[in-house]
Amino acid sequence: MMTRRPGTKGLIFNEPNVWDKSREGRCAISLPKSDVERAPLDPALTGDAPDLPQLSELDVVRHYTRLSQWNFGVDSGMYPLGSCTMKYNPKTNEVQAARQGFAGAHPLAGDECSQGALRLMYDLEQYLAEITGFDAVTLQPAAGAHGELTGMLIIHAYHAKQGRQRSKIIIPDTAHGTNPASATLCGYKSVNLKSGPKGILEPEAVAAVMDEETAGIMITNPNTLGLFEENIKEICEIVHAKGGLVYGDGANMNAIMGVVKPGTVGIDVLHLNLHKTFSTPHGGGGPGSGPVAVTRELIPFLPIPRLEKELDTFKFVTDCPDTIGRLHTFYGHFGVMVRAYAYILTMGAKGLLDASRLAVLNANYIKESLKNTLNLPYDRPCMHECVFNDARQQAHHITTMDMAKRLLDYGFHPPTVYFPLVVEGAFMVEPTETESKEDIDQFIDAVKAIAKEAETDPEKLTRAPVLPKVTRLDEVAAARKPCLRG
Amino acid sequence: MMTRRPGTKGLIFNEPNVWDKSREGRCAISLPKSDVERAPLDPALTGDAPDLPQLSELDVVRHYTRLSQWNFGVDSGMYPLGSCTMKYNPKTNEVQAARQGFAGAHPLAGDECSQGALRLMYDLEQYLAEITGFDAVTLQPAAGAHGELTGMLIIHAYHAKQGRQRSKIIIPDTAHGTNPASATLCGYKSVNLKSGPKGILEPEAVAAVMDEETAGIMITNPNTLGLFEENIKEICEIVHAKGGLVYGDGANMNAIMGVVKPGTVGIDVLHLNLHKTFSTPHGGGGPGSGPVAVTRELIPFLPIPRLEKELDTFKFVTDCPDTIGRLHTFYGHFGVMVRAYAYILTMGAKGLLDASRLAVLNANYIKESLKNTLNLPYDRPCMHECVFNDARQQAHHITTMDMAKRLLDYGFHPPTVYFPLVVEGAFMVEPTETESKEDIDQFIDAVKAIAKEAETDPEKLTRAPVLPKVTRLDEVAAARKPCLRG
Amino acid sequence: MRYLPHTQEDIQKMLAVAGSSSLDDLFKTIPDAVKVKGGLNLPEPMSEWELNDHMEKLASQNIACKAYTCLIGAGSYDHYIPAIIPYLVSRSEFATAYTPYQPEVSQGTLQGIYEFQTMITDLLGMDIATASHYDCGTALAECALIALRKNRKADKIAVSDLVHPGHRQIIETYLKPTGYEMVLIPHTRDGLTDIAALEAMDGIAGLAVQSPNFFGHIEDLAAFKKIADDKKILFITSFTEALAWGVLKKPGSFGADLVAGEGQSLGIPKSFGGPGLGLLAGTSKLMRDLPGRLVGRTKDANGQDGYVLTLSTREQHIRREKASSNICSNNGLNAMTAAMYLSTIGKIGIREIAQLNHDKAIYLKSALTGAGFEPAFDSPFFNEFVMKAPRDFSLKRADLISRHCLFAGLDLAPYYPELTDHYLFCATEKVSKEQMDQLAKEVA
Amino acid sequence: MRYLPHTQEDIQKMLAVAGSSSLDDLFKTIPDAVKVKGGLNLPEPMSEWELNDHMEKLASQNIACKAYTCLIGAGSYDHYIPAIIPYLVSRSEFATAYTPYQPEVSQGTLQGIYEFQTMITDLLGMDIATASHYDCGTALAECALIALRKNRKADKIAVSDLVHPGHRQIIETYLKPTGYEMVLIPHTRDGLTDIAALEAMDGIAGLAVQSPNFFGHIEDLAAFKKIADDKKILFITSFTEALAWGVLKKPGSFGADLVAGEGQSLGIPKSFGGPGLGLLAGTSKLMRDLPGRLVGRTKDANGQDGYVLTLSTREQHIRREKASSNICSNNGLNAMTAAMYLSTIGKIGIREIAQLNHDKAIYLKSALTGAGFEPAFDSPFFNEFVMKAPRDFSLKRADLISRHCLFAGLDLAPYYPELTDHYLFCATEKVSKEQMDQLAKEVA
Ligand SMILES: Cc1ncc(COP(=O)(O)O)c(C=O)c1O
Ligand SMILES: Cc1ncc(COP(=O)(O)O)c(C=O)c1O
Repeated sequence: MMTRRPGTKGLIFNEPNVWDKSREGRCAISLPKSDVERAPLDPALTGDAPDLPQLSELDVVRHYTRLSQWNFGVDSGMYPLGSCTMKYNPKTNEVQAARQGFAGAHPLAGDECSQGALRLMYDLEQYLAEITGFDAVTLQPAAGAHGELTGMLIIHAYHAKQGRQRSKIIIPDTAHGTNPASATLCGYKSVNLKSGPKGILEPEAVAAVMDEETAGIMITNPNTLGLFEENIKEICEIVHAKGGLVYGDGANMNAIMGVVKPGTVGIDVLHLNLHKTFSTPHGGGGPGSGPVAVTRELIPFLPIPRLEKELDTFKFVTDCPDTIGRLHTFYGHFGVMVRAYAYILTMGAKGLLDASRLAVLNANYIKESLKNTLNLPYDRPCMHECVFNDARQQAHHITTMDMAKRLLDYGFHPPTVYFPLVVEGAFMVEPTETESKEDIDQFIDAVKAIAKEAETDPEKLTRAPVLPKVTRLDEVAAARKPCLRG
Repeated sequence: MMTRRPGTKGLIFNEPNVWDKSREGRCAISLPKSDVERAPLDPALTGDAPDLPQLSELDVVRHYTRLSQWNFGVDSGMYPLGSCTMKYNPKTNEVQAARQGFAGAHPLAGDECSQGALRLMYDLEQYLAEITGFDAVTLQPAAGAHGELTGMLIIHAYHAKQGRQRSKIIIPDTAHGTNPASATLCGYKSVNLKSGPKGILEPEAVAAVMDEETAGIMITNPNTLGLFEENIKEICEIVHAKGGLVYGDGANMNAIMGVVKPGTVGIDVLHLNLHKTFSTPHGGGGPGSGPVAVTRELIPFLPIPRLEKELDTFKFVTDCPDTIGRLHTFYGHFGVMVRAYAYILTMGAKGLLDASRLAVLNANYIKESLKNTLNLPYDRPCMHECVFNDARQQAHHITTMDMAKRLLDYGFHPPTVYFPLVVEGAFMVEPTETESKEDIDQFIDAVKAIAKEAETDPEKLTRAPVLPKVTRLDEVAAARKPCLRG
Repeated sequence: MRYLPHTQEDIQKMLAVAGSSSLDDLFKTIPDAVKVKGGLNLPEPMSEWELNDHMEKLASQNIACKAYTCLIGAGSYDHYIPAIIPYLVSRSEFATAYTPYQPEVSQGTLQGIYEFQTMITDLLGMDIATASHYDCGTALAECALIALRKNRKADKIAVSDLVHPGHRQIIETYLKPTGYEMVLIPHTRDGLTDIAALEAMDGIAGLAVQSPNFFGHIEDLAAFKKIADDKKILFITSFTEALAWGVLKKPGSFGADLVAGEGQSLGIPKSFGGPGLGLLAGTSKLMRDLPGRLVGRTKDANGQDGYVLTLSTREQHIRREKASSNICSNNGLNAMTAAMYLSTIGKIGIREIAQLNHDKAIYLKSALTGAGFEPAFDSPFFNEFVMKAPRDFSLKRADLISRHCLFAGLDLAPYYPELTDHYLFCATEKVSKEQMDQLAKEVA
Repeated sequence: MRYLPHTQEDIQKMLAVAGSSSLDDLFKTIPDAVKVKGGLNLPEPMSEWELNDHMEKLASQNIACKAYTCLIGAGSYDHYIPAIIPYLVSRSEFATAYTPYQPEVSQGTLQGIYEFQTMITDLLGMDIATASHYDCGTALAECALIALRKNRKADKIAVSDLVHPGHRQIIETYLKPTGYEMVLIPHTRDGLTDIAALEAMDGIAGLAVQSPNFFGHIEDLAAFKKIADDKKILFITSFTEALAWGVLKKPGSFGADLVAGEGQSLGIPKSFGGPGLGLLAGTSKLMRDLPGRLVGRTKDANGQDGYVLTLSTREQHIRREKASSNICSNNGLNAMTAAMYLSTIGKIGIREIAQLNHDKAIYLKSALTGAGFEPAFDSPFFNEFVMKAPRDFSLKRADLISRHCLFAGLDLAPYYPELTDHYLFCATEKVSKEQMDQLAKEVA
């Protein structure tokens, strides 16, 4: 029973664009009667009302209910999207974030009237500092990339403070695209660094490029091959010796909570993705939250406002002469912080450690179970994810994309594909700890079955997916003649 | 665009029985640590823990998320189930019922500590009395059939009080099955009454069976053919003249809010279905609520506790010597009452009247649009629903059931089928007022297309449905060898 | 009106097709004499936000609007509800569906209820459970009717007077027009149903005992089974606290023929007493006598597993006046809720929660004893028990409510007039030692 | 741990396959020197109910835990949110999905965002809107960067000092490492951006004006457009109150090249300032310069309509260091929320709500004037305006908060030191005449 593939066909619904359902005169809201006089604006200032759709309440509800049914979420099934840590998003976190005292709080109500929010943020900073082994944390960045920018700005400000700005930054070939892009925003030129044959960075290679024009290095650890950068300490020393700083992309922190504290191994700045490691929902594209942790030396550069505790009272502080400034209109994504805070309190130290251990167990189990089926470019113990590719399927003219699309028919969200770039045709599987052995076994069976189909019935793959509402979409046409609005 | 049929295929998921996912040692709940000592019960009293499934929280969430996707609700699409009034269930009503002050209220907290709940119930009784034109209402019955039982018990108690019990009750052939079943529970023998050629009751027919052994008549008005019982006044007079009482099944009240007050036309007792007319969700089989309204003479018989107002305070009263007694452990389905109350306050008098008018408009529009496609046994202006049958399709060996199943493939919930019994192969369409003209037009197009298929491609119907997760189920086998548990 | 989609243009077009000149004209078949003159007299319609304010004001007139300590059970229990439950059950595919008359598009409801039936049979040790009833009281009344119908020679049903008073009243109401009679079995000084008294009874078609009973005590169901067998009558048990079966011996293990129960404890909010969840289980032998919906497993035309409503020849829509009951809509969504709750707590959780309830109740009893209360009885109980209170307690109790939002016990005098100054207490997993200590301190 | 499904048996079986002897052994590639010694120092794990209590206690330390009257805007607005919005957006198919990298199973998100883009272009009168940004401030900073990149000869961007202070700080932060400079355009005595001062500025790549500006005033965008054209620079406008466009002339109608906006007003809770919704719209000409995700319409292999993320060659995952921005995750679910909100209020509702905001603000201004406040400026405004308060107001204001949970205006002195005793007030559709009258009475 459990080994039956989850994917099957069902009845769902076509639904036109929301404006196609619009009819003049409908309105899905009932407004309170006004208790004050109408005060018309000067007609010179006013324009026509925007041409928004006009629907009844049921129309709106049905429209979005139907749309939702075309989507795949973690609650629908296994979502082993590498580098994305698609773990279960606890419902209780949603309840916490929706409390009137949080969701209804105005950001400018004043510290005194916001002590609950400030305490939560302060404590969350402490917890994240403890988990990462850093001295201080800012919660302001709105996502991972925003955290990277924050971190790079700190590094930039640090060098400026040292009296000499630098021009380059070392970016390993396994790095996520946001890393070089964030560095560019700070005016740094990216120096591409190849990983070694073991899939990790070699100290010598770092030493070869690190110089006094180089502001530092951006390291993701575990890296995007799912491998732990074993030489991290040495690398940090090399970079530090030349006056550089080490930026840590902590998007993969889910592998090492309670196992490694990046702040204690030489990393200077690290961002976290609360929407990965700390279970907040990804929302089909955010909002996330990308806190940044720093060592003591870098605290002066943190963005304002900073949070301080005095006796048992909390307050925002802005007079920080060396701060990089402000990165968000208010304090960042507070609603996301509430969820991550609730998660940490629910898990505790042991729970977080277990989460990392089981995330790594799940990934290694998949790696070992599938390495005879798919090519495994780096056959080494992995952390929370493992990266295969389509080398063996090429003989049958089957690509990673074909396998990914066929997985949809089997009822699984595909892994991340074609990333990291160092593995051609990468098929990057991150199961996360919240998947059970049974679901993982089903996934393994599915991949094996698909690999067999690749040999015996490749059309099943090249024609996939057949079950979802639409099949493969013409992305080339979409980009060539963009139609970005209805 | 809008005329494209809504039904299409999509990716959904197989899901085994919940116990098939169980593994020894899992638990989807975290319990607080006990702050008191363990106090073991006498082992003679204890047994093994029930063999409930053992799952993680994500397992539970995924299980029920997947199950939900196999279901069709009003939010999924048009649900023209005759006699069921599947109108939109406003989300705001759910918010109201979930308020801690309501959802958390203990029924035995005492009147003083429950004034909000009592006031709401009291006012709801008043509103329902106003809408139906009766003198008093009890909210205690838990569903329509429970309301019928309540009403019949009141009639029974009335006759008992008159000093002479009666033995029979007149039940029109159009009556819902719960009517005779409720009468039976009170010991009354059902006397079946044929409706006339116009689909409504004829006074002469009533007069012919009404006698002094007969406790009364149960009338549904509009009846289940969707026709208004035009002779209602006369019939009531006939029944009253013989000392009988008239029971009104108000399940179809959605047709006549603000148009007819049943309490003013001679009906003595009436039940309402809050889960039909008053927009509370049906929940895939309840919980509903079936308030009963009565004339002044019948107030003494209402169930206890009764609600009374004294100045601005509300209290439950139980010393009602003639009461039929209690029908629910506490006060009925309070949570459902909250939703209906919220609905009435949202609609107001004009809104309820408009709802009835538009429900009737929608039904007549469908009736006229489809009467050349399907046979319409009673071609008369209808109320909130209209009843076709498969007489024209029989030539092609196509039944109402076939058409119903094929409608699923088109993305519509089918109408009620094979009820009322007076129409062979009945196909009973109740669109409700919350369906838009566009959705109704799509439905009409679908029925027409299906009728054409019946002629040209009958297999499309006999093999239907093809889109849902399962196709026609073997109900005969299910009943012959019942498997009622896993 | 945001629920009504019709534009003026729609209305005109549709009237034209319908052959009516106006909306009023649609009602032309209704004689004028029957029509309402003037509009309905109802409050002005409220916007959603006016409604919110209004409802919150009403809700705040219930003490429950605040975090309160509930040491009352008596058929409605204050248990934790995991956050996943309201989320899942509010998914509109479940909430806005009708009774699954079209099984092909109702497999979610149907498999869910099938699993519910299965879990309830596990919980109670019975062969069959129905898809739900309104509440325990109405389910119990249906059980009484089954017993009476099965045993045509007898016209009485013996019911323990420690069955929930509300339930007994419901039975009475249901029996009144039938000519059947409910006879009460008195209770002993131990707060248990009097077996000897029952033995002496004649002409009864069945007997109904609640365990844990209204005083919270665990009845000796084996003894009642024996009497039922001796008398060749149906043995009916009932209960109001479903979590008791996490630790107690199941009613089925004692040979109950029918079990009626309240399932509100299984993830359903108290909601001022309803909607709760009527549970009804029976032996296979009684399958065709059971009232209400049953879901069964079957195959579809392609051989796939699926579920349908089954055995409907018992039911009103097929059998009409000959149906085994008039029930139609039941409490389906709450049955689904209970299934979700049982899947969530699982085998480990239910045992632990049940034990926790008992632990807390034992602690509360001893704390109250320490504060000058007298245990009224000495029988084993689950999470409810009766205490004789000191004279001044009723004032203190009112004070505890107004000052601490703490509801300390239910006054039993209205239900058992001889029990003046006696209170029925309940402790669940939600009450803390601190709260119980505070209570003891305040009332000492 | 309820989120972790692994039984001991599972772990053993899986370790065996993984070839590890223990869970610790899985981490053998990590040098010991790098490993944590001892566990993490975090609070003991809480059950769901301990968490509930704890969180409610925290939430209750925010004044917002009660129904409070919010007469502050300044970038975060107190608007009604219809109940359908949180229900729909919390459907897990939306909430628990990732960025739609696999379009075949993400059509819900994709069509929803495509509709969002369309509605935002309608709202603003622009050609293109992106799939969202973090907030208005970061979107505006990105606009400034676009202008600077497009106009290589200039290295300054002129920004009105009536752009939200937080946004100006963000621009500064973003520009600091780039060598570009932000120059402030001062404001006039009318509380409007000083056009003359701007005209005199040289070497600027673009100009950014907020309208309604931070004081709530409606700027003369046509005049700024003219200057931008004269100087051949990009014209950027921003706004914090999206509902203003229900009644005001759209920025696109004035020829804005780029518009950055805050969409929090569109159905998104204030949430202590975030997550809100950054809106970013541009002309077609700037299509390939826009940062962030864009959804486009296309066909699938069977010719069916569908949607995909498109033009990704602008983006970091393709272009890496040459990307137009580093943005990856954005505020997608809030964009979906805004789309739901806009579909709900519709063309009629947005006009009515916008007008209602203005009506209330006019009333509030006159009520405050009656109570001894002085209007600080005389320019037309939407729902915010500045008043000079009587001397004793700051004490009264604190008192209003503690006694009535009423937040009367934002003290402007921290933002504009010359404006001591000046307060920025905001009135939305949520504030009642009664509340405003009460305020006026209390402060008179
Ligand atoms: C390794 C890595 N770094 C950075 C990011 C960027 O995070 P965000 O999408 O929150 O900006 C991601 C997200 O995909 C990532 O996988
Ligand atoms: C006409 C009529 N009467 C009574 C009922 C019974 O109502 P309930 O299902 O709430 O018991 C129904 C419900 O289907 C009905 O349609």
